[in-house]
Amino acid sequence: MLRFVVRRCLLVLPSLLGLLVITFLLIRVVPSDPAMAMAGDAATPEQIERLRQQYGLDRPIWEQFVSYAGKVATLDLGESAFSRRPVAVDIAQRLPATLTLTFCALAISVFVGVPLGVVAGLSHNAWPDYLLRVFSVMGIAVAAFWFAIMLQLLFSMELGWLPLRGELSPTIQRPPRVTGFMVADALIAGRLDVAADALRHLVLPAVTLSLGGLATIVRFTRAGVLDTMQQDFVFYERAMGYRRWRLNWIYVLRNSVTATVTQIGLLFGGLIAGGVVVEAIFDWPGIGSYTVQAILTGDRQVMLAVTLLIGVVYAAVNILTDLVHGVLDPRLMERG
Amino acid sequence: MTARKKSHGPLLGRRQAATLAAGALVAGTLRSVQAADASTFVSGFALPMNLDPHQVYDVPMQSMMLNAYDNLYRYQNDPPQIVPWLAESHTVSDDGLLWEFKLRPGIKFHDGSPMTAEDVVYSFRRVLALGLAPAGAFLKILKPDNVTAPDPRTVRFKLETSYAPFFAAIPSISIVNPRLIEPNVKNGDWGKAWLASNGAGSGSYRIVSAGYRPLEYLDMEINEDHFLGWSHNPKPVKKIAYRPTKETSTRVLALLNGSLDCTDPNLPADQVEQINASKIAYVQKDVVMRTFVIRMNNTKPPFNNLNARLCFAHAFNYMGFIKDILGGYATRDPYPMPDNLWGIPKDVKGYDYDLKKAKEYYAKAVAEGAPMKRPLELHVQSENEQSVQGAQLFQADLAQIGINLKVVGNIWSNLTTAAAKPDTTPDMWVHWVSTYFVDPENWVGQMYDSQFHGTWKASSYYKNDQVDALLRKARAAVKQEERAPLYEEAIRKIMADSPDIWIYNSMQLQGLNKRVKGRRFCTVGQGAEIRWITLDS
Amino acid sequence: MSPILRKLSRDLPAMLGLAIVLFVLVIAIFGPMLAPYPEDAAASHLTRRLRPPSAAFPFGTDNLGRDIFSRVILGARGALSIALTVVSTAMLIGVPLGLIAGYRGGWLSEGIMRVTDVVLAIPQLILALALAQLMSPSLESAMLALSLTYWPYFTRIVYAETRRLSSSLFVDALRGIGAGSGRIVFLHILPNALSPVIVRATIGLGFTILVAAVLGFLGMGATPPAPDWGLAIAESRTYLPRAWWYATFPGLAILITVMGFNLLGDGLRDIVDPRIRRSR
Amino acid sequence: MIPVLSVRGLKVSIRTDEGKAEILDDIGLTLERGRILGVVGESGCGKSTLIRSIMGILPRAATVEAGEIWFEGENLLAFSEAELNDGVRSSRIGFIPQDPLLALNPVFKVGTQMLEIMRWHAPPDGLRGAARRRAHVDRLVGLLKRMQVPDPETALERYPHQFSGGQRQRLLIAAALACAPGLVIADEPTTALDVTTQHQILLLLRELVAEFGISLLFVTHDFGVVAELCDDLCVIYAGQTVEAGQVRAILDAPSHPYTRALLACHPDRATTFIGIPGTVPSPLARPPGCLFAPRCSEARALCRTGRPPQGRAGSGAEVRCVQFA
Repeated sequence: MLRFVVRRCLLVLPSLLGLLVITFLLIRVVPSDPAMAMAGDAATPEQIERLRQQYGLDRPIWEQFVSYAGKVATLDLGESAFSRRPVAVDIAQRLPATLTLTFCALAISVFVGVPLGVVAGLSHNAWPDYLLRVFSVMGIAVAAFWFAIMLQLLFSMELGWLPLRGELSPTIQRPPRVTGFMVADALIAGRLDVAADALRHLVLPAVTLSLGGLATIVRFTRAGVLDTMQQDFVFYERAMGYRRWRLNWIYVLRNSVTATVTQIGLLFGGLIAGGVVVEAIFDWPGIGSYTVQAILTGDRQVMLAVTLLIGVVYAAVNILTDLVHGVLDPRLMERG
Repeated sequence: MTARKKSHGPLLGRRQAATLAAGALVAGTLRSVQAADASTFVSGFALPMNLDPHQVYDVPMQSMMLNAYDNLYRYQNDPPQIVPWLAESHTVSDDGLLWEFKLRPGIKFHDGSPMTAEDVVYSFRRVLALGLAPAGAFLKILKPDNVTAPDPRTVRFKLETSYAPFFAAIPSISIVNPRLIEPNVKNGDWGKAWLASNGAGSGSYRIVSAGYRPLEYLDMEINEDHFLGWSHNPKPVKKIAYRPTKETSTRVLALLNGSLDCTDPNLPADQVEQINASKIAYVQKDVVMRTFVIRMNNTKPPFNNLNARLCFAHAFNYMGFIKDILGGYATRDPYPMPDNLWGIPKDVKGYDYDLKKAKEYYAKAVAEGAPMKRPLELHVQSENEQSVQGAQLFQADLAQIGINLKVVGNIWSNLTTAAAKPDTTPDMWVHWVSTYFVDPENWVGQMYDSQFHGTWKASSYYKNDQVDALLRKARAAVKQEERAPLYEEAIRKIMADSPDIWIYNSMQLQGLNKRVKGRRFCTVGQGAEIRWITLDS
Repeated sequence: MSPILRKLSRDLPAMLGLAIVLFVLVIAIFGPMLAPYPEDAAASHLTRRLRPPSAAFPFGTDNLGRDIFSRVILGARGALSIALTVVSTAMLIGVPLGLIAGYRGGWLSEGIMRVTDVVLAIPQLILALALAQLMSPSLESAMLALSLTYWPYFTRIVYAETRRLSSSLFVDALRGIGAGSGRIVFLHILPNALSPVIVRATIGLGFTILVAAVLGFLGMGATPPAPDWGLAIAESRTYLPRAWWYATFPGLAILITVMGFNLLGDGLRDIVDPRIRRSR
Repeated sequence: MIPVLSVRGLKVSIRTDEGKAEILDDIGLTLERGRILGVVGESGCGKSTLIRSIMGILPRAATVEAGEIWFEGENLLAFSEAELNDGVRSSRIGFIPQDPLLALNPVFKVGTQMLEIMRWHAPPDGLRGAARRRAHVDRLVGLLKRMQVPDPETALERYPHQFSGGQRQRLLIAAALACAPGLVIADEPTTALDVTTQHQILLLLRELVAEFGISLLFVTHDFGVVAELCDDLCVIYAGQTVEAGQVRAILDAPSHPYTRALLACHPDRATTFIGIPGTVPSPLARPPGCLFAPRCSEARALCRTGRPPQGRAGSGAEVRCVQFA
C-alpha cells in the first residue's frame, strides 16, 4: 500500500513538471508587461525599466524558468506583484475558505447525489427516474454563474433569507484565527452566533457549487446501480431473501459507487475550477476569487502558483481516488 | 414586546419556539446587521492593491491613506484647497528650487514615537528609492540626497529644476515611521513586503494588521493621540471596517439592508432612485475632478487627420450619454481638464453632438485620403459598465455615418502596457483621469506634453511643439497667476487639434447610510476621510 | 431510415435534444430574420432602458434599451459558432494526434500521451481565463484557449479506439495483404473510431457553449455590444434585483441550448456504446 | 401426502417494447418430498422464469396470468413480497445459483454475505445478538466442513475471488442449507464447472438430499446430469411442460417428439451430429397449434391448428402430444 502511494506520487512528478513548463511558457509569451502593471498608474518609462531589471524580466526566458522552478521546489511561490506578499502566504490564508466551500459542495453532491442516484436506478424507467434524469441533465447544462445569480436574486434580494456575499456579515467581529476555517474558529472562540452566521453565508455558494457535481453523481450512481442490478449476485441476494432496504442501500450501493468514486475524484478538480466563478460571484475569500483578481490584474506569479496548486491537488485527489477504489473493491487491491 | 412577554404566561409553545429559532437563523442577520455597532463605520470603498502608500497611489489608496497616514500638506474642502497638515507652514525660494517645510511640534506616530524631520526625509527617500507610483511626480526633479533635515522640525527640498506641481503633489506622499519599517527590511527592500500588509503611520486611524486580507477586508481603529486631537468631533468613529464589494448590486443591497455605511463613490446613476427611495440610505452627489475621455491614437490613420478627428468629436452623443445613461449626474466638460479647475479658457466652446457636421468632416477626411472605412477598435475596461455603455453608444452613432467601430473589452493592466508604444496603443480607448494632485499638470500637462509619450496618460501620442513649449513654461513657473494664461493658451491649441474626445467631468455618486453625519468632502480622496464623521444612533 | 436514426427516434429525451439543437440551429441561421428588432444587435435606444417584459418586448429591454428577446435570438449564432469552431479545432488537433499515438506506438506515442495527460491536468477554465486575459480579452482568444484545452479529450478517445482496432484481426489482415499505414489508418481505423468522437463532439458542443458563456460572463470572451448570452448576464448584475428579466432570459437560453446538446449526446452515446456512461 | 412443490398451469408474460411476450405458457410440475426433480429444457425455454416465479422475484414487467404454485400446501402466488421474504426465501426454500463466481457479491466477505442471510432467516434458536451470531458462525463452519471446503474457519473471512469455482459452489450450497429449508432450488449449479468438479458436486448434492431431508428442484439443460442425479423429470419446451414422469421411465422410453429429439442430440446417445432443426418459436408470436409442431418431424395437420391435450404415455409419463391423447 505504501509502495503503491509512493509509486503513484513519483509518476505524478513529470506531469507536474510538464504543467509547470506549459503554464510558465503560456504566461511568459504573452504581451502584458508585469513591470508596467506593477509600477502603477502614474509611472514613467524610467520607473518601468528599473522594475524590469529588478525582477529579472529582461533576462532570457529559460533563465527565468530555471530560477522559478528552483524556487518552487523549495515551496517559494514568489511574491504577488500587487499585494507584495508572498504568494504562498496568501494561498495559505485563503485555502481554508476554499476548502470549506469545496468540501461542503462535495458533501452536498455526495450525500444528496448518491441517494438520489440510487433512487433513480431502483425506479428505472418510472417517474422518479425520469424526473431525476431531467434534473441531472439540467444540472450539468446550467451555467453556474447564472444559477448563482438566480439564487441571489431569489433568496437574498427578494426573500432576504440568506446573505448575498462574503463569508461573514461585515459588522461581525471576526473570531481570532486559529485554524483559518471560519466556522471552526468561531466555535473555538465560543461564538455560536458567528458560527451560525458563517454557515448561513456558506449555503448559497455551496449549493451553487455542488450543482454540477450533484448532477454528475446522480448520473453515475444511477448508471452504477442499473449495472449492479443486472448482476447475478443481486438476483441471488434477492432469492436468498436479503432485506430489501439492506440489499439496496448496502449491498447494491457498495458495488455501484466505484464509478462514482472516480467521478468524485474528477469532480474535485472541477469543483476547484468551478469555484473560481462561484467565489467571484459570492465574493468568497478563497483561492478562486484570488485567481480572478490575479487574472484581472495580470498578476503572473499568482496565476502560475494557482495553476500549479490546482495541478497538485488534482494529482493528489487522483491518488486518493485510487486508494479508495482499493478499499471499496478488494479485488483491485490484490492486483496492486 | 417586552411588556407583552411579561403579561402572558408561557409565551411560546415548544413548536412555535422552534419555528422562531429556525426563522431567526434564516432571517436573523438581516436584522442584526441593521443594529450595527454604533461606533464602527463599515466602508464600501475599494481597497488598494496593498497597504504601502509608497508603492501604490491610486483612488483606493487615497481613501485608505487619508485615514492611516498623514501628509505634510493635505487637500481639504470643496473645491479643494491645499492646507497645512503635519507641516504648519512652508517657504519657497523665488527661483522655485528651494522648498522648506516646518513641522508642527508634538506629532506622534502610532507607536508613540515622536515624528521628526528625519522621518519625513526617510519617507521621501523611500518613495524615490522604490520609484513606484507616487514617485512619478518627483523622480525627475528631486535627488534623494537633496531632501534634508536641517533641524528636527524643518524639511528642506532642493529641486533640480523649477517645477510648480511639486507643491500640488506634496499631499500624495505619506509620512511613514522608519522605526517600525527598518527592523522589517529584507535584502534592502525598504520594508516593501512588510509595509504592504502593515501600517506605520501617524494618521487618525491605525491599521489592525490581523484585520487585513488583501482586497478583501481591512480593519482600522481610532488613534486617540492624533496630532490634531479630536476636539472638533466629540463622537468620532472608533473603528473602520473596510468591506469592499465587487458587484454594484451587492453593494447597493448591503447599503440598503444597513450592513454598509457607505458605498464606493462611483455608483451608477441607475441606482440613485432606488437608494433615495429607501428609509435608511441616500445618495450624496459631489462634483469632483475626474474627467472621462475617449483617446484617439493620433499616430494611426485616420486619426492622424484633423478632419477625421473632428468627425469623431462630433459623433459622440454627449448629452444623451450624460442625461440618459448617467441620469444627468455629470457635467458636460468639453475641455481636456476638469472645468472646475483653473487654467480653463472659458470662451472656447468645444464640440457638440452633430452627425451632420460629423458627416461633413467625414467627407473632408476622405477627400484628404484618410482611411475612414478602416475597421477601428475601441478598447474599454470590461469590468466598468459605464465605459462599455459609452462605447456602445458611440458605436451605434458611428455606424450611422458609415464608420465601422468594434468595441473590445480589455483590462487596465493590458491597456497601460499597450499604451507604452504608439503601434500597440489601440485605435481608441476609454478612461478617466482622476485627481492625483490638483493641478493642470495632472491633466493637460501629462496628457499632451510629448515628453510623456509612453505613459498611459499621454497615449494619444499628440505632438505639437507650441503646446510642448507652453506646457513646459507653465510647469516651470511658480505662481498660479503666471501659469494660468499659459495653460489657457495651450488648451486652446490642443482643442483646435482635437486629439481626443473629452466627454464629461464626473459627479460622484456615493450611497450613504443616513446615520453618517459630518462627512467632509474633498475631491482628492473622494470624501473618504473618516475623522470628521459621527455615527448617529 | 438508418438503424442509428431509428434507435434515436425511439429515445424520447434524445429526440427532445435533437429538436432543441435543430431549433437553436434554425434560430442561429435565420436569427436576423426572426428577431423583432434585428438592429438591436448593436443599436442603442436610450429612451427605453430597462423596461420589464411586455407585448412589445417579450423579455424586456436591457441597459441600452435593446430588446432582450431579439438579443437572445441573435446570440444563438455566436454561441453556436464558438462551439463549432472550438470543437472542430480541437478535433483537428486531437484526432490526428490520437491516430498517430495509437497506431505508431513507441516513444512518439508515449510522448503524445504524456503531453495529453499534462494538458488534461490543467484546469481548463483557469487556463482559458489566463490566456484570454493575457492575449487581451476577445472572442478569438477565448476560442483559441478553449480549443487548446479541449483537444486532449479527442486524443484520448481516438488513441484508445486506434489501439483497440489496430490490434484487431481485420487490421492484421489488411497488413497481411500489404495495405499501407496511411490507407489503414484513414480508410479503416478512422471511420471505425469516429462514432465515439462524434458523441464526444456533441457533448463538447454543449460544454463549450457553457464555458464560453463563463468567459463572456467574466469579461474574457465576447465583447460588447455582441449579443452574447454570458456577457448579457454579466451586464445585468448591476441592475439586479430591479431588472430580473435581464439576467433570467439569456441564462435560460444557455440552459436550454446546452441541455439540447447533452440530451442528444447522451442518446447518441447510448446507441454507439451503451456500456460507457460518461459525462462531459 | 401433499407434494413439496406443485406448479399448476403457470402462465407468465412479460411486457416488452415489441409487445407481450409469453414466456411461460402452461407449466405444470410436481416435486414429492425427499425427491429430486430435474427440470430440463433448452436455453430460452423459460427455466429461469419458472425459478423466478417460484421465488417471487419476477421482473417488474412480468405478470403471472394464470396458474398456481403450491408449496407445502400454500399457494406462493398469494404471498405478498414481505411474506415471501420473511417466511419463505432461505428459511423454507434455499437456492443454489448457476454461476458461483457471479452470484457472490465481490466486494463483501463470504462470511458477511452468508451471515446476512442467516441473520434474517435462520430458525429461531432462542439466542440474540452476538450469541446468535456466534451460533450462526458455528453452524456455517460446520456446513463448510461438511461441504469439504478447506480451512472452513478462515473461509468466512475471505472474499469470493479468493476461492476456486468448485469451492465457491460448495459455499453456495452451504448457504442454501444454512437456514435449514425444506426445498432447495438449484439453477444449473454445475454448468460453470469442469467435468470432474461437476461430478463431485452432484455426488455431494445427492448425499445432502438424504442427509438434510430436503427436496431438490434441479434445473438443467443436460440430460446426463439428470440421469445421474434426479428421481423425476420434467421437460419444458417454449414455456410448456411437454413431458413429466420418472427419470428412468422417460429415459428408457421418451414419448414426446421433443424429448426424443433432445435425447438424440445428447452426446452420449447421438448417432448423428444433427441437432433439432428450426428454432424455438418467439414468445412474442406463439404458433396457434402445438408449439413444437414447426420443428416436429412427426407433425400432422391437426398439430398446427389446436393445442395438443395432456395425455399419458405407456411409460407413465404425462405427455403433451396428440399422439397420446
